[in-house]
Amino acid sequence: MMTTINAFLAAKGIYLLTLILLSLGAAGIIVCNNYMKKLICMNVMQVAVIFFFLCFGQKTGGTIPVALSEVVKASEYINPLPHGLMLTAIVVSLGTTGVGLSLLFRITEKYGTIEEDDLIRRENKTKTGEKE
Amino acid sequence: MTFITAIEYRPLLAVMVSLIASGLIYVLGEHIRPNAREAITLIASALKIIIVYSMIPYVLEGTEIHLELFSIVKGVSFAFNVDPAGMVFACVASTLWILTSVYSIGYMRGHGEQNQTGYYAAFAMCLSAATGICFAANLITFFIFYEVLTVATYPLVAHYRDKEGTISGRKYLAYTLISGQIFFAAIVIVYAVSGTMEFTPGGFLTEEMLPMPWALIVFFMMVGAGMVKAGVMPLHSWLPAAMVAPTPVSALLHAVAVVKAGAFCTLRVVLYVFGPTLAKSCHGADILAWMAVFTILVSSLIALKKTNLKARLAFSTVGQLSYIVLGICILTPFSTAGALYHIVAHAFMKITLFMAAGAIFVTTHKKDIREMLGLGKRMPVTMACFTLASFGIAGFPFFAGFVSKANIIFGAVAMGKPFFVATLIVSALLALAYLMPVVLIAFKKEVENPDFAARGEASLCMLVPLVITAIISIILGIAPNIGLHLFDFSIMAGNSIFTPLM
Amino acid sequence: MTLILEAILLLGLIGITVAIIFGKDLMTSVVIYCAFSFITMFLYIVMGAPDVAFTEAVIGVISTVFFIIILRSVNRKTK
Amino acid sequence: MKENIPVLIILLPLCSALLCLLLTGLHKRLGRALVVLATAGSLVLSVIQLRTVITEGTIHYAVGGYEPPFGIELVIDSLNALIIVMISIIGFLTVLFAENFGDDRPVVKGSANAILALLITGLLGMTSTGDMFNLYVFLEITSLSAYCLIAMGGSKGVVSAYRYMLVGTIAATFYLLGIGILYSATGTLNMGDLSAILNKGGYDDVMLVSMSFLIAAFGIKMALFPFHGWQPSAYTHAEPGTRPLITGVMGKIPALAMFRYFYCIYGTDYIYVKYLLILLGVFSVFGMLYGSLMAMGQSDIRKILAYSSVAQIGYISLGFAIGTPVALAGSFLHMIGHAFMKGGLFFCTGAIRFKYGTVNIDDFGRIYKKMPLTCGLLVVAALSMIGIPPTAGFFSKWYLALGAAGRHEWIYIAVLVISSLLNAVYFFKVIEKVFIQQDKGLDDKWSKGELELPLTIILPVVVCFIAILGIGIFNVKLFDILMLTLEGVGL
Amino acid sequence: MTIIMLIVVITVPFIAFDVLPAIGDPESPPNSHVSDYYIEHAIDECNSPNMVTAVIVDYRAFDTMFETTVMFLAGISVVLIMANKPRRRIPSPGDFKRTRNTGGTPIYQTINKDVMISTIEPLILIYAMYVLFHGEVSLGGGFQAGALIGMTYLLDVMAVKRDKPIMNLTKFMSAAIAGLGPFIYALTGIICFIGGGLYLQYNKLPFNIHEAELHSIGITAVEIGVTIGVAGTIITILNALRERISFDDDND
Repeated sequence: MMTTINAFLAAKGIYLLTLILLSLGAAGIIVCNNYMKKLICMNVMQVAVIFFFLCFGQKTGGTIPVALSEVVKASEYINPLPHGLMLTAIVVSLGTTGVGLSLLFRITEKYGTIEEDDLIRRENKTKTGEKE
Repeated sequence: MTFITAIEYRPLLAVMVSLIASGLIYVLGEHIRPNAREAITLIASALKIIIVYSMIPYVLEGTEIHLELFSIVKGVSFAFNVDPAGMVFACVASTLWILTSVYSIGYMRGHGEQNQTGYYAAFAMCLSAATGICFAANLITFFIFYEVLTVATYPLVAHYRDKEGTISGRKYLAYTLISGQIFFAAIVIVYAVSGTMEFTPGGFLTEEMLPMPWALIVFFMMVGAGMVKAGVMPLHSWLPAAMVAPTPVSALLHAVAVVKAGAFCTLRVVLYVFGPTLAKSCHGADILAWMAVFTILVSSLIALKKTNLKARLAFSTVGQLSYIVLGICILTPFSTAGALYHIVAHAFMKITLFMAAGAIFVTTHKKDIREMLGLGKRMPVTMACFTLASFGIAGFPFFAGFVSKANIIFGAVAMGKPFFVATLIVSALLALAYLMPVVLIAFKKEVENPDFAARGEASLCMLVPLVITAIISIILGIAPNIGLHLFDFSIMAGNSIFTPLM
Repeated sequence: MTLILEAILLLGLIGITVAIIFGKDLMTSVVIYCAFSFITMFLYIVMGAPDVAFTEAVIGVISTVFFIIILRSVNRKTK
Repeated sequence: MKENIPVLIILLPLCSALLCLLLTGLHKRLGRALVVLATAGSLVLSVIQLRTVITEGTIHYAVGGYEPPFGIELVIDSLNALIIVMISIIGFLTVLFAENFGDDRPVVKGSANAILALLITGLLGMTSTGDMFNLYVFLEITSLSAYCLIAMGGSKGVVSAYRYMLVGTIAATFYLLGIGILYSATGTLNMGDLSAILNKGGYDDVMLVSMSFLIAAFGIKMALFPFHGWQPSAYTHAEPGTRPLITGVMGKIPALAMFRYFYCIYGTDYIYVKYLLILLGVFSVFGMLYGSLMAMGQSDIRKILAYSSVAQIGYISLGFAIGTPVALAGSFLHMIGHAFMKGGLFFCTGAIRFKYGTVNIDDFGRIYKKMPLTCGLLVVAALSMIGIPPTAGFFSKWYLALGAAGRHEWIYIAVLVISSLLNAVYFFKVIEKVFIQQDKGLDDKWSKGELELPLTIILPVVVCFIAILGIGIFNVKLFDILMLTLEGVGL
Repeated sequence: MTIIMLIVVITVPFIAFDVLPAIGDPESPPNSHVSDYYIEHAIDECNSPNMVTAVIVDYRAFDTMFETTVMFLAGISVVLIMANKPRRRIPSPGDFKRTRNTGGTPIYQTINKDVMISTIEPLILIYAMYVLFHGEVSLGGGFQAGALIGMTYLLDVMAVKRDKPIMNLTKFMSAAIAGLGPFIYALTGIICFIGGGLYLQYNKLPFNIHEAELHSIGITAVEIGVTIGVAGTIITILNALRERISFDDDND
């Protein structure tokens, strides 16, 4: 029983869950009406793709990639490459979040709302008096 | 210095002269006096005449003047090639440019027109493009100049910047750009199937390259561009609409460059790309000939009904241009020579008519034929020239029109097409029917029109070119070969195409 | 065994995401998102990526603070 | 030093951006001067690099001295080198041009220049890198700076930037997903190595799945038809000084990256290639028609140009969909030509806005009398967009059509023709307004000096004018350079 | 509905095609092709037992440089976006005002300043230094250290009244400093040119010591750059946000 579950998870299960998380994030960006939520969903999506990378970096029986002795065997350590890549990805996501939040603030300041439908209504109202 | 003296560079020089003039006029035009600006035009046109004429002896000898500059697209160079057919058109265009320029100066000043700088610049650009069309050695070079001509004519058509001008400008663009783009697609197909684009007398396409339905489609895709510019029905309607432009522009459109470029395009496509054999076997030439016949008859009938003088002349042009197309499509050496010579003949005759119409408009502000009663009293010289040119259009013997029409008729007879012969004769009568009333009204003796009591011709600038063209059109009728050997060129072109097939 | 733990944590994350999407109060969403970060960090450790987890821990805090700063000027309620 | 040119080209704008704020703090104009110098230096180096590549062949630069696939590698072939020159030129011109716009506080000026330089860095990096993940990092640099520059264009710009950011992040995530799949199947991140492994065979499914994500990702970034939603408003409201770079170049580089994946990495041997090509072809065809049709209905010149970009990107991806070397060369010629056309048109728009403060074409009546130079460029660029010879646009269209004819894709030729006619409709509308409509009598906001505009605006305008005609007339030279790379690529 | 559709669209390809390796398989391509090289050579080539550090600041140092640049870019983006002078708001709904006065005790009053400033902050800073300088042997590295320093600043701002933190940096200054970090990084790479190396080739640094030591020096220099960049950026973003929004409610 346990081994079947394990095998299923290893082959498909974890990937499936990660991808569902990713699609939830993407869907959140599309269906949410609130810009703040869209931003949070964007973060969720990025986290999901980080999981995706880390998933196939795992190694059964491997330890964390800090060398314990001078002589190392590759099979003893978890693959460090996805970790390196994902560190970069996390940093990028923080940067994007920061920019997104400041944009969000400007939107609130100008339109007084961060709901998409309200915003579109107000945008249309001010079409004529636009100042670039 | 070899650049100036070497014979190969002459076609390039001929193109560049007016191109540089155009640039100079556009850049300097607003900053220098009008006299200086027009001097540029005149100097350039004189230079162009010299350059073009200087090539005549070489072409007569049969020397190939061939210039390959650089590859314009991969595998095809930007090349000029001076052959008799191109020479005919080039001579006409360059000769008429200087006359039109002189006339324009008189007309524009007499009329106090706006935007003269743009006008002269665009005019020079058109001539550049027309010369390029004459001397282009391959389809892509040809197409480049063809499109430049399209774009450069647009500001001329929309010259008055008013609603009417805008609309006719749009109409012009719609017709020419659409046909131009289709032409482009056809060139691509031709290049893809044949791997060459050099104009060859007798054509380079064969039936193996383009099987039957494709051949006909591509034929009309290519000829369509020529048909639009040459105003073959049903693609003619931009031409009468373009009448809103000033008269020198009409002269340019109808006589010097634009519609002739269309006719020339048809010539190149039918005889130099497809060749008589393929054009015949795919039935393209036949269909086109019948369309030309239809155009000749219908446009003459329409012209009968028009009371605006310029509109009447415009429909006359539509009909006359179809003579050229018909001559090409009969596919005999005689008719081809006749068609080419008709480019010359029609140019001189029609430009006389237009210049006369313009002179009348500038001096008396009359456009409608019915108001011209007794005009002959006031402007006898103008009206005399008008009369001469009318005879020419109708194809009277000893006028330029006769020579070309006779040749086309010979060709039609040789091919055994009695209906074409009949058409040509009927249309000559119709031409008389729509042009003679103008003459008759103008010279009607019994009526005294108070408007035209005093004698008063247009300014000399306008009158002189008018008289010159009228005289030339008679001279060309009596001695077709005089001076420039244009008739010889036409015959040479016809022979070069058909001799290999004999 | 780790895989099952991962699966459970991932399911938790999915639940949180659904809660964020359908929540009515932005403050709640942001606070839940903080929890999301925390679970994520835990998950990274389970996956054997302590460096990433460390980073996520720090970033989780910082981005939550950013969110809350912005939230003060935004209407908390949402449809 | 010569071997370090590829990395120096990227480093110069980067370092100038990093130091820009500090120097702006010391003196107001110092930071900007540095950015101008750095972009100029990068331009010079890129030309040198192009010459080197043509004579000596592809450059491989292993950053850090680690041989690929272990380290990051920069690969400069003739195609890249050419595109890098293009980016450097437009980047340099835009840096000059941007001087005239935006407010004058040192914080704003300094950061804006820094961000512009970073955008150039990102674009250069995306072009030259040979590593999948490195491409992602550069993609993010490009996108983040673009978000910011778009957001600077006023309150509508902020909203457009926010929407672009959400969509752009989806694209970046999809890109990560795509390369994640590739990495998981092959274990490498280096493009050359990846290509070698994939072409051993047996990776058809991997290629299909990853390519669908990559098409979506790059499609969003380059505003390919069904993914173009963010583009019109973003291009419209971007900061006016930097718009030429954003509109002219930013959409092209993802297209180049897509080409890399499609042809250089995946090759054309796997079984799904023809479906993907058809998919791409459908996208391009609809994009060309849709973009042109939408542009016809607009009266704001920025919107017209933005929608026309949707159509023009269609031309580029059409070349990819045809896939023969000639068509690909046509695509890249169009990429280079269009950068100058669209950049040039936005230089014109910016100049008119600078002088008269309007972007509505109904106000453009007869401005050709007051700004002959700008209007000259406007006309030439518009003709080039339509594809009238001898401008650049005609020749790229020629190669595209030739490629299509070579593969008997007649429908693509028909669409090319229709699309150029639609282009003609709205560009002649603009030309008509400029030349024919009555003068609105707007007041001139800049009437100092003899010239019609400040020198920093005139220079870009003149360069674009020359470039459009030059690329047109001497297209065979570019074609030959492109063919050095494209010869064996494609169908 | 959209949610379900998206889930289906994204997940189906993975179920339909068997493209991903099994998790935890040591022989799978991602775990064997390139990464084995990193694991086996990290110590002797880079002198860095922490393989992740070796990967990010040595093998793939170019990536990390631009990652730091992204942080800097985010910082100045926020500055730039927030630098626009507030314009008239188009609508004036009451809700905007209402939400600002959410009430409650200001944060700085709930925190024991003495403990905060004299105990916690120094501890965090020391830990940050540890993380920074021992990034190559243990967990962490420049990025984490920078983030920790940024957090210290954050705590400091929270603890004392606004406008009076210990290091009172303007957003302009902090952004300029944030730019210095990546610049140090880039400069480290450029110095390698002098020794005749390629960009970021640490063993060609122009110092006359053992190669492995050179790698340590290079890594440390780079980590310092990353730290400065990240710390500067976080401070910049905080400052920029703070300038426009009342961080505490002390103006009431």
